[in-house]
This record gives sequence, C-alpha cells and structure tokens, in this order.
Amino acid sequence: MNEPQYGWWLPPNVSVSGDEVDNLLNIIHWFMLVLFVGWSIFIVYCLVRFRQRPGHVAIYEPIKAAFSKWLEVGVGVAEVVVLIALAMPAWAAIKNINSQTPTDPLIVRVVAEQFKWLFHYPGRDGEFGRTGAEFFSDDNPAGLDPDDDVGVDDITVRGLHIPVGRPVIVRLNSKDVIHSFKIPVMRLTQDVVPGMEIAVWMQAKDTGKFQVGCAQLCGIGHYEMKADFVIESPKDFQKWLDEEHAYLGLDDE
Amino acid sequence: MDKRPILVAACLVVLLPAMGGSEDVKPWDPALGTATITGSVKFEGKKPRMRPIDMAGADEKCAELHGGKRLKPETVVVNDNGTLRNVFVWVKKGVEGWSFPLPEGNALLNQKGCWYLPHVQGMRKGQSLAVRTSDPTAHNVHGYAKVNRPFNRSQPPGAADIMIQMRRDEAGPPMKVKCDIHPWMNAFVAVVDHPYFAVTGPDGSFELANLPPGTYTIEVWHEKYDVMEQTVTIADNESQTLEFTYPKKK
Amino acid sequence: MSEAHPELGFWRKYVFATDHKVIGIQYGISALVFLFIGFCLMMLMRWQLAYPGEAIPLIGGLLRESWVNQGAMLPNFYNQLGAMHGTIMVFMGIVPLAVGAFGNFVVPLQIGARDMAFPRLNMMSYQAFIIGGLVMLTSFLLPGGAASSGWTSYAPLAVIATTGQTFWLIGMIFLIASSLLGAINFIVTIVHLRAEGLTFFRLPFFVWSQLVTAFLLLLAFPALQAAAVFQLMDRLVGTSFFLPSGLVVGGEPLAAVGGGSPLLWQHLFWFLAHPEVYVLILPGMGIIAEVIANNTRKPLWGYRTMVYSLLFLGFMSFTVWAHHMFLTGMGTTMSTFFQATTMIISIPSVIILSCLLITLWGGSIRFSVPMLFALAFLPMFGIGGLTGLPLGLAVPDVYLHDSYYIIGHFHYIVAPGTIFALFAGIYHWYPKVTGRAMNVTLGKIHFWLSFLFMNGIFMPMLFEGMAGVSRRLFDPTIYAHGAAVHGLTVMTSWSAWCLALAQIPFVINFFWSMRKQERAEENPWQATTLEWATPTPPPHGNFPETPVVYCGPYEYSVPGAARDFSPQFVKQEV
Amino acid sequence: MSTLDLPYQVEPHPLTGVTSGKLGIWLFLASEVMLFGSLFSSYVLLRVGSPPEFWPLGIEAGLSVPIGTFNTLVLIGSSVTMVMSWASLKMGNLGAFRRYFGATIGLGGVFLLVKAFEYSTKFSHGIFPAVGWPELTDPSMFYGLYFTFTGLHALHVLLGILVNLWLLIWGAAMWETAPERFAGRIEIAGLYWHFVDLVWIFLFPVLYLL
Repeated sequence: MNEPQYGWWLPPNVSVSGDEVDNLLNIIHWFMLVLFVGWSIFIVYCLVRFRQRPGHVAIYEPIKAAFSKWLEVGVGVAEVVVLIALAMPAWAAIKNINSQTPTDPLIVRVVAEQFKWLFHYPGRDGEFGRTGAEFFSDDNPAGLDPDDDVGVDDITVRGLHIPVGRPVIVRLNSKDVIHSFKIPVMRLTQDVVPGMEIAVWMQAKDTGKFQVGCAQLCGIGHYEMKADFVIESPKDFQKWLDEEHAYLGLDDE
Repeated sequence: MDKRPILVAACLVVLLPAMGGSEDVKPWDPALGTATITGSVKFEGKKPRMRPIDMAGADEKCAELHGGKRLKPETVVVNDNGTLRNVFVWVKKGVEGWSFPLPEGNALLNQKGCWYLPHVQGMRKGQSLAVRTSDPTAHNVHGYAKVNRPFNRSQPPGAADIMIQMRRDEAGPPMKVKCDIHPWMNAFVAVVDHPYFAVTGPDGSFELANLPPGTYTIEVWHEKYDVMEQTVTIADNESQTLEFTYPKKK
Repeated sequence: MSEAHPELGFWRKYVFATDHKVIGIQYGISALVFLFIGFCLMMLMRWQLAYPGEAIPLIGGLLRESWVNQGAMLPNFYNQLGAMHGTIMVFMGIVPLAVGAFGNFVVPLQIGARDMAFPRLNMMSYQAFIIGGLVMLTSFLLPGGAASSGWTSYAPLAVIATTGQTFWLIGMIFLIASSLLGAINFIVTIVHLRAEGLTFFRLPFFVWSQLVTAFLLLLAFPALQAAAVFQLMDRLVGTSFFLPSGLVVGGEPLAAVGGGSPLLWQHLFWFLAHPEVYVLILPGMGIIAEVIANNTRKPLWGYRTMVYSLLFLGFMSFTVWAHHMFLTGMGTTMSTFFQATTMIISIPSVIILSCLLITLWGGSIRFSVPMLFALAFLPMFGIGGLTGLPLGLAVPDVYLHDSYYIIGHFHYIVAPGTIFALFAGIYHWYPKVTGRAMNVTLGKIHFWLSFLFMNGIFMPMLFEGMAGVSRRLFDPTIYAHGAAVHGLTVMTSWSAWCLALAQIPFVINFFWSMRKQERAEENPWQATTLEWATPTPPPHGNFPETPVVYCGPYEYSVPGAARDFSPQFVKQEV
Repeated sequence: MSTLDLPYQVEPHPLTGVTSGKLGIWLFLASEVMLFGSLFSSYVLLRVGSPPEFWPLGIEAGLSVPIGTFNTLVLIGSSVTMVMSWASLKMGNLGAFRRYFGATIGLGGVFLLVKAFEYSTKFSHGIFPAVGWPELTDPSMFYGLYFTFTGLHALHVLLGILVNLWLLIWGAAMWETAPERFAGRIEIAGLYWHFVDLVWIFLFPVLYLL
C-alpha cells in the first residue's frame, strides 16, 4: 500500500480510464493558457502603444474588418477541434465502457444515506439478497429482506474495497436525497438520484488506500459523508471478504 | 415534508394536561409507597439476526475505541436466559393523583465510540437530557420528538453537553434520538412524569418499587415489537410479579 | 398638460417615486446594501474554511447558540450562509444593480425618453424586489434558520429542509414578479420611446444588452416560478412532484405519496438559471462597451457584429441548461447535444470579447478610473470564459463537476467580471447622477487593491478544484486531497478579508464626493451618447427639449471633425 | 398623477403598430405562456415517468366532464361578452359597455363558484392534492397536478375579475377625460381575459379527458 501523494494539481490516478481524462484536462488547460497569454500580450501592447499622450490621436477606423476575423475563426476552430477530436471520443469511450458489460465484473451495490455510504457485496453464494425500500430500518441499512435466506451471507460495510485490475460495476442507490459518488483518484463522479439506480463502471490499475466522498450538498453532514476506498491485490481482497464473512458469525450456528 | 401529524399531536398534548389539570393533584407522600411490582420480559421464537456494524470504513475514530471488535445493533438483544433486553416498562395509568418531586441532576445520554449509552432510558418530565460526547469525532444529535420539541444539534469533539429540557410526557412511544453523521447510532428516551419506570437489563427483569396501593396499567414497549400492557391491582406492602412475552401473539 | 410638474412631497418623491432616476437610485442603494450583506456572509464562511472548528473572532460569541459552539461555526449555519450568499448575490445584488439600477437610470436617458414606458409599474417592481429581499433576510430569524440547501435548492433535500426554505421560495416568487414587470417595462421603453432618429443600429451597446437581458428575464424566469410553485406545494400541501416513492429519511419512511421526479426540479431550475447567468454578465458587457469606446476615443470595433452576437447569445442561452446536469445519468445523445450547444454558445461571447480587445487598437487610451476597471474586466472575464471550456465538455466535467473549480469559474465571470463592470459603471455615471465626479486617487487605490485581492480569492479555487476538492464542504480538510491544498484555502480567506478592507476607499469616496468634490461639468467624459445631453443631474422629465439623434453612438475622433467626439445629439456639418 | 404623459399611450407606435400598453400586455402574456408552458411540460415529464396504472383519466379520477364542459362554456361566453363590451365602447355606448362588462365579471364569478363546488366535493370525498390514485397511498401525481393547475388558473381568473371590477367601478371615470385611452385599457383587460380563457381550454382536455 503506497501512501498517495496529493498536491496542487491533479491527484494521483489509479483508474485505467483516468489517463484519457487527465490528458484532456491538460491539453485544454494548455490551450487556455496559450490563448490567455496571447490576449494579455495584445492588451499590454495596446495599452503602451496607444496610451493617451500629447500629439497622439485615435484612428477612426484603424483596421479593416477583414483583419482579425481569423482570430475568432481560429478560436472557433480550436473549440470545434477540442469538441470533435477530443471530447466526443473520450466521452463515447467512457460511455461505451459503461454500457458494455465487462468480463467477470465485481458488482457492488451502494446505498447512499444522510450522511454515510453503505457498500453491499454479495456473499459466498455470489448473489444479492432481495432488497427493497420497505425493509430499510436502523438495524437494516441495506434494506435486505429479513425473510430472504439468499441475503443472509451478504456483506454490508461502510468502506469500499475492490481488487486491482478487475472491472467493478457500482450500482448507486439513494435512500433520501441526491448525493454524488466521487472518487478523485478514479476520476469518477456520479450523482446518486433517489428513485433510480445508476450503474457506473471502474477499473483500478494500482493498489492503495483512498477516499470516497460526496460531491452534492446533501445536508448538515455532507462534509462528513466519506468512506474508505481500498484497492487491494485479488489475494488481499479475498482475505478481506473472508474476514467480513467471519464477522457475520454464520459458521458458529 | 408533512409536519401536520406532529402539529396535531403537539396541540393535543398541550390541551390534554390542561384539561386533566383541573382535577386536584396532591404532593406525593413517601409513606404511602409500600407496594412493589417486579417481573421480567421473555423472548420466544427465532431471534432475528443483527448484522455487525463496520464503523472503521466510515470513520476510523469511531472504531478505535472498540479495537477489532464489531458491535451489533441493540435493536433486539436477547439475553442468555431467554429474556429481552432494552424493554421500557412503566406505569401508564394509576398514579395521576400525585405530583412527585423531581430527582436531582439530569438524564445522561453519552456518545462513546460512536455509540449511544444507554440505548433505552426513561427520564422525568421537567428534567433535562444531557447529551455528552466522549468521542474524538463530530456528532449531530437529532431528536425525532413527536410530543416535545424536536431538536437537531451538531456537537464537535470536546463540545459541552447539550441540555434539552423535556417539558411534556413522551413515553408512548419514547422519542427516538439519532446521529445524522453516524447513521447506525440510535437511542430511545422516554419521558414520564412519575418515578415508576424501568428498562430491562442483562437479566431481562424489572422492578417498580415504592408504589402506593391501587390499580395500575403497566405498559412495556420495545422498539421493534411495540407495546403490551397488563392491569394489576396491588395492596399495601404487597409485591406482585408480572410476565410479559415478546413477540406478541397474533 | 404635464409640462408643469407640481413639486412632490418627500414620500412621492423618494419612497413611492415613479421617476425612473429615483427608482434607479433606490435600486442602486438597496442592491449595494445586499451585496455588502452577501459579502459578509461569505467572509464568515471563509473563517470556518481557513480555520475549521476555531471560534469566530469578535462576533463568534454573539451568534445564536444553535449556530455556533463556543464561538465556532456549526455545519447547519455554514450551509445557511452558503445558500443565502448565493441567493443574495445573484438575485438581490448583481441583477438589481446591473438591470434595476443602471438599466433604470441610464436606459431612458440614453434613448432620449422622458421616463420608462410604465412609471408606476416600475415603482411596483422595485417594491416587489424589496419585499422579496426582506422576506429572504428575515428567514435568518426563524428557529431553523434560513434556507440551507444551496442557492440551487435541489429537491428532495430542499423539500425536507427547515421552514427557511419556504421563506426562500416565497421571497423568490416576489423577486421573480419584480423581474418580470421590470423586463416588460424595459422592452416597451426601448422599442417605443427611442428619440427621433435613434434607429436600432444607433442604439448604444448598453441599451442593446439591456434589451436582450430583458427578454431573457421575461422568458426564463417563469420556469423557476413554476418550479417554486411546485416546491411550495410539496412543502406545504404535501404533494410529491419532486419526491420519488420509498424515500427513507433518518431511518423513518417519508410521509409522502411519492412518484415524483427529483430531476424535474433541476430541469426547471437550470432552464432559468442558465439564461440567468447571461443576465448577470450582459449588462456588464454593455457598461464595459460604453466605457471602452469613451476612453479609447474611437468607435467600438465591429459594433454590428457585437449586436448580432448578443442576440445569438440570448437565443442560445435557452438551449444549454442541461450541461449543468451531465452527472444525473443522462444519455450520450443528450449530453452530446448539450456539449455541442455549449461550445456554440461560447463563440459569440468570444466574438464580443475580441471585438472589445480589438477596439483598443489604434485608440488614444485614457486611463480614467472607469477605464481601469473596464481594462481589468477583459482578462478577468477571459479567465472566466476559458475555465468554462473544460466544464462544458462532459468528460472533464465528470471530474470537475461540483468542485471548487466551478466556483472559481463562475466567480471569475461575476466577481472580477460583472462586479468590476458595475464599479466601472458607478465611476462612469456618478457625475451624471450626483453632478460631482468621484475622487480619482481614491478610485485608483480602490481599483488596484480590488484587482489584486479578487485574483487572490479566485485563482486558488481553480487549483483546489483540480486537486479534486468538492464545493460546499463545511470542512474540506476531512479529505486527504483537501488537507493537501489547505494552504490555498487560507490564502483565499485572507484575500477575501483584505478585499473587504479594499472597499473602504470606495465607500469614503462614494459619500465624500457627493458633498465635497467640485461640481462636474455637463459632459465630463466628453462622451457622445444621449445621457450627456441633459443637464446634470437631470430634472424630472429628463430633457428640456426633446433630443434628435443624427448619428451612431460612438462617433469619436471622426476625421475632419472639430473635436475628437461628435455627440449623437449634435448635427454634424459635413 | 405625477407621471408624465408619454407618447404611444393612445396612438400606436409606427414600428410595432400597437400602443405601449398593448405591447406590454403581449409581453406579459408571453411570459405567462412560458409559465404555463413549463407547467405543461412538467406534466408531460411526470406522466411519462410514471406507470400508466397510476395515471387515471379525468373521469376515472372522479372529475365530472359535464361540469367541466359547463365551465368551459361559461368562460368562452365571458370572452364573447368581453369582446362585445369593448365593441360597444368603441361605438361610444357606455351603457352597453357596462352591461356586457358586468356580464363578463359575473360569468367569471360563476366559473369560480363552480370550481369551488368541484373542490369541495373532492375534499368531502377525502381527496386532497397530497393523495394518490387509485388508492390514496399509491404514487400518483394526478390530484397534485389537478389542484395545482386549476388553482393557479383560478388565481388568474380571480385577478382578472378584480382588475375588471376596478375598471368598471372606478376606472370608468377616465371615459370622460380620455375615452380612447380607456378603450385601450378595456382592450388590454380583454386580451388578458382571452388568455386566461385559452389556458382553460388547454387545461380542460388535459385534466378531464386525457
């Protein structure tokens, strides 16, 4: 587990699809910087050369309209390029990733509530127990049907653990208000809207211990709505699952 | 959000004591308190499984105080002797005639290791509930009072106790207290205007001592299995034993 | 019949005034006060962000015990401050100042009208505005405090929030009514009451910007009105337009029928709120255009192009709202559409900006105080626009959405952007309003300090956003990446407090000049537009004799002309 | 009043061909169109989003089509009398104007009374904006939308009635001083009234029939 380094620019990226985002961000910001510096130079030059002083008079129409159309056209073109050449493909890529069902994904059900995350893994049997809004209660935060034996071995924890390299599908649900599932190191943000289940897809390329946060104001405890985000080697992940299973205390019955 | 039921309830509770107040209320004479009601609350059938709570994933500061151990919700705690813990027992009817002196001090609700201690407690009307934090992390105590005034207060580490005075009876059902920041934290506080209440403990028994002779309606309440009641008539220096059994027979 | 006006009593003259100039001043004063209040709320928040959990100095002890713990701020208070800061600044500060104050005072003068088309309607819209504002402020006195669900008031959070939200909605309905009445008034005034010879393409750019703004207000606000009615119903009557079934709040099922849609609120809200963004910026652009033309002593470059861009901008602003909702799980096609429209809408803004830039070329630039603010506006607005680029594209937005980056972005547009434009306007038209010019030295101090600290506030936010810090966090240091940039947070806070100090010269200047400064002559800036054709300050009825317009708005340095400015209202012998 | 007599209060503006007041009311109506437009699009969004079994036809939900139809006719009638009143004013017949205009107000009142009756029957059956369909606890927006839409519309009608009353009782004094201007005001009031009528003509089928 390497200690993540955070700075004044993008945090470390541990997502396989994150590089695309980072590249786009960096390219756009270089483009912005160039444009801005260009403007500034132009302004400063004008301010010096055309400052009001004795003997200097303004020119009624210094430039024919033909000139400097290129500037606007240039900007327009640049934006179209960014849009068509970079943004659309990247978005399409990510969306496709989301839409296609990856091979052997780990499925995690997430229940957002004021003001914590709850992560729901299928147990040994590999399938989720029946859940429903009517089952939610203080001792049953995942909304599992108590009469459904499939759910007995399900694992409900407050921290998100995923194995490195394996595709993970996160099914986002909210109990109460709109939350937003944000993992900066995965370059991932997705609103969690009550009344609808939204699935997002992610794949880690590196291990480490990070944080999940909430990015949509959800009330008094919004700032405290965080959870551990642990990326482990498949072996450690399996070990963790076994520990969690042990906590359920099913075997000693 | 629909606040109307709360309002209606509040109005009723404002009015009812006012009406009831018309009958004369004598100051309580301790010499009369000679009778005792004891009993226990049994639990039958398959006890529901409580899932262990993983605090560490959300807030390490909470888990630290429990070592590696995982707590389970105190919703249903069945003692080894087959009795049910955290049941609130109180005299619902029969002691209206007296006004009892208030005990010194406040009722304490302590937050320790992101856990409410005690889970269920009774207190006297007019007393204050002192909500204390012994935790290195922030809490937000949220009282879902239906009769008293609801409260919702943040409590950063090291903050002073939050005092909430209970001006009205609220025992049927007791008010729920939750921490907004740590959703697994919940507790129940019953407000009664006489000293005859108890909460079943590790042995599932209760005792209501120093009762005057008379006829009483004893009510037991459990957060999951709701209420039951029995009526008992008791004479001077007499002691009677009551048996309650959860879950209720259909 | 009305040529002889009876002298009006105090009430009719200042309180129930129907004269557009008095109403403009009323708007101006109230809006400045609201701006100041909103700014104070923000300074409180900055303390919590810079020094989380520490007692607020001086006033910490005086605040309500439900808001602070031993003087240190509590989260619910922070959320109230956040929500009300946004609301006050947008709906009660900038729009009333830009549209209500400048629009009311300047537009009729610039088009040579005697007053707004509906003077009493004008009075009513001011009164609706002030009522709405007071309702908003009084909500702080409620037991649960003011609205705390952000200025966007997203459902379901806002629906289950405390009573403050109800006040917010009612206040908002008043503010909307005010804006609608105002918008109608502006459009009719500009279309009908232009002086003889003042054709549309002889209108000053400022008037154009007000016209487009009025249309945006007129057509965008009703959506929020509908949304507000729905949310009021949800809160008071118990309907569930925005509440889906099976909500569980605090472990208890919510007592509502359900079946509603939380996203409906966002659609209605942003359908207003995106045009609203342009309502915030367009009048500013108009002021800047006036000031730049006047201080470069030459016509605006590409005046017609700018006007067409303006119209295009206004139209397009209705087609981009959902780029605020990329993360609500909308489909690829929709997001692609809204990305495209967002890119398209950026082009006219770029055109207007570059027209203003190019106008500098070949001018004879006079560094008056208004011009300083105008010159600062150009790069600041530039940054604001550029940082909008990554947010308009879905992929980077997925990362930057609801982070400090977006806060930096829109604040660069409205704070060093619009607010600088408004300052430019104040310095530019102050002589017209009071008859006295403002002190230049104080003005320059005010400018340079404000310029410095504005950037000190908002530049760090962009970096915090890149570092992944979410907005609206009571204590960002909870997160590792938040703690890493805490230094920037502290810098922001100190800049904010210094910015407050930097306004002192302005306040002194504002009141001192009213009494002490020497009288300004009728046309101190040697400007060409109609407002300078009236006596200063203008009398009731504005123009002694109705003016006639002979030429375009910015006839500066006309070759062969006697002076370097040829006013619209003076016949040129050529 | 201390306001100046501004141009184009009586004579139309050469560019737009209408008086300032008329242009103003058209703009106001435009914003009203946006208001009800957003209401209707919300209706569509909510209806599409909810399963059909939770979305009754007006009849199934217990709305009475005859009463609705009657109210529709009442409003249309009031629009007609509104036109007549304006016409008679143009012909300089103040008495006829008073009669027709009064009739318009009266019909508006009838509409509101009928609506009040409809509401009260709903309430007496325990039907409120906050209940679902067919079971009162089922997730249905129908009654919420019904009460919100008709309520807002009723408010518009009420506003119209009040303004018209003012014009009839006090405003008519202007007939002596500035008849043209007064006729203009009546025309404006008429435009608003026709709009309110039009809204109902949309509301009626959407809520009662579809």
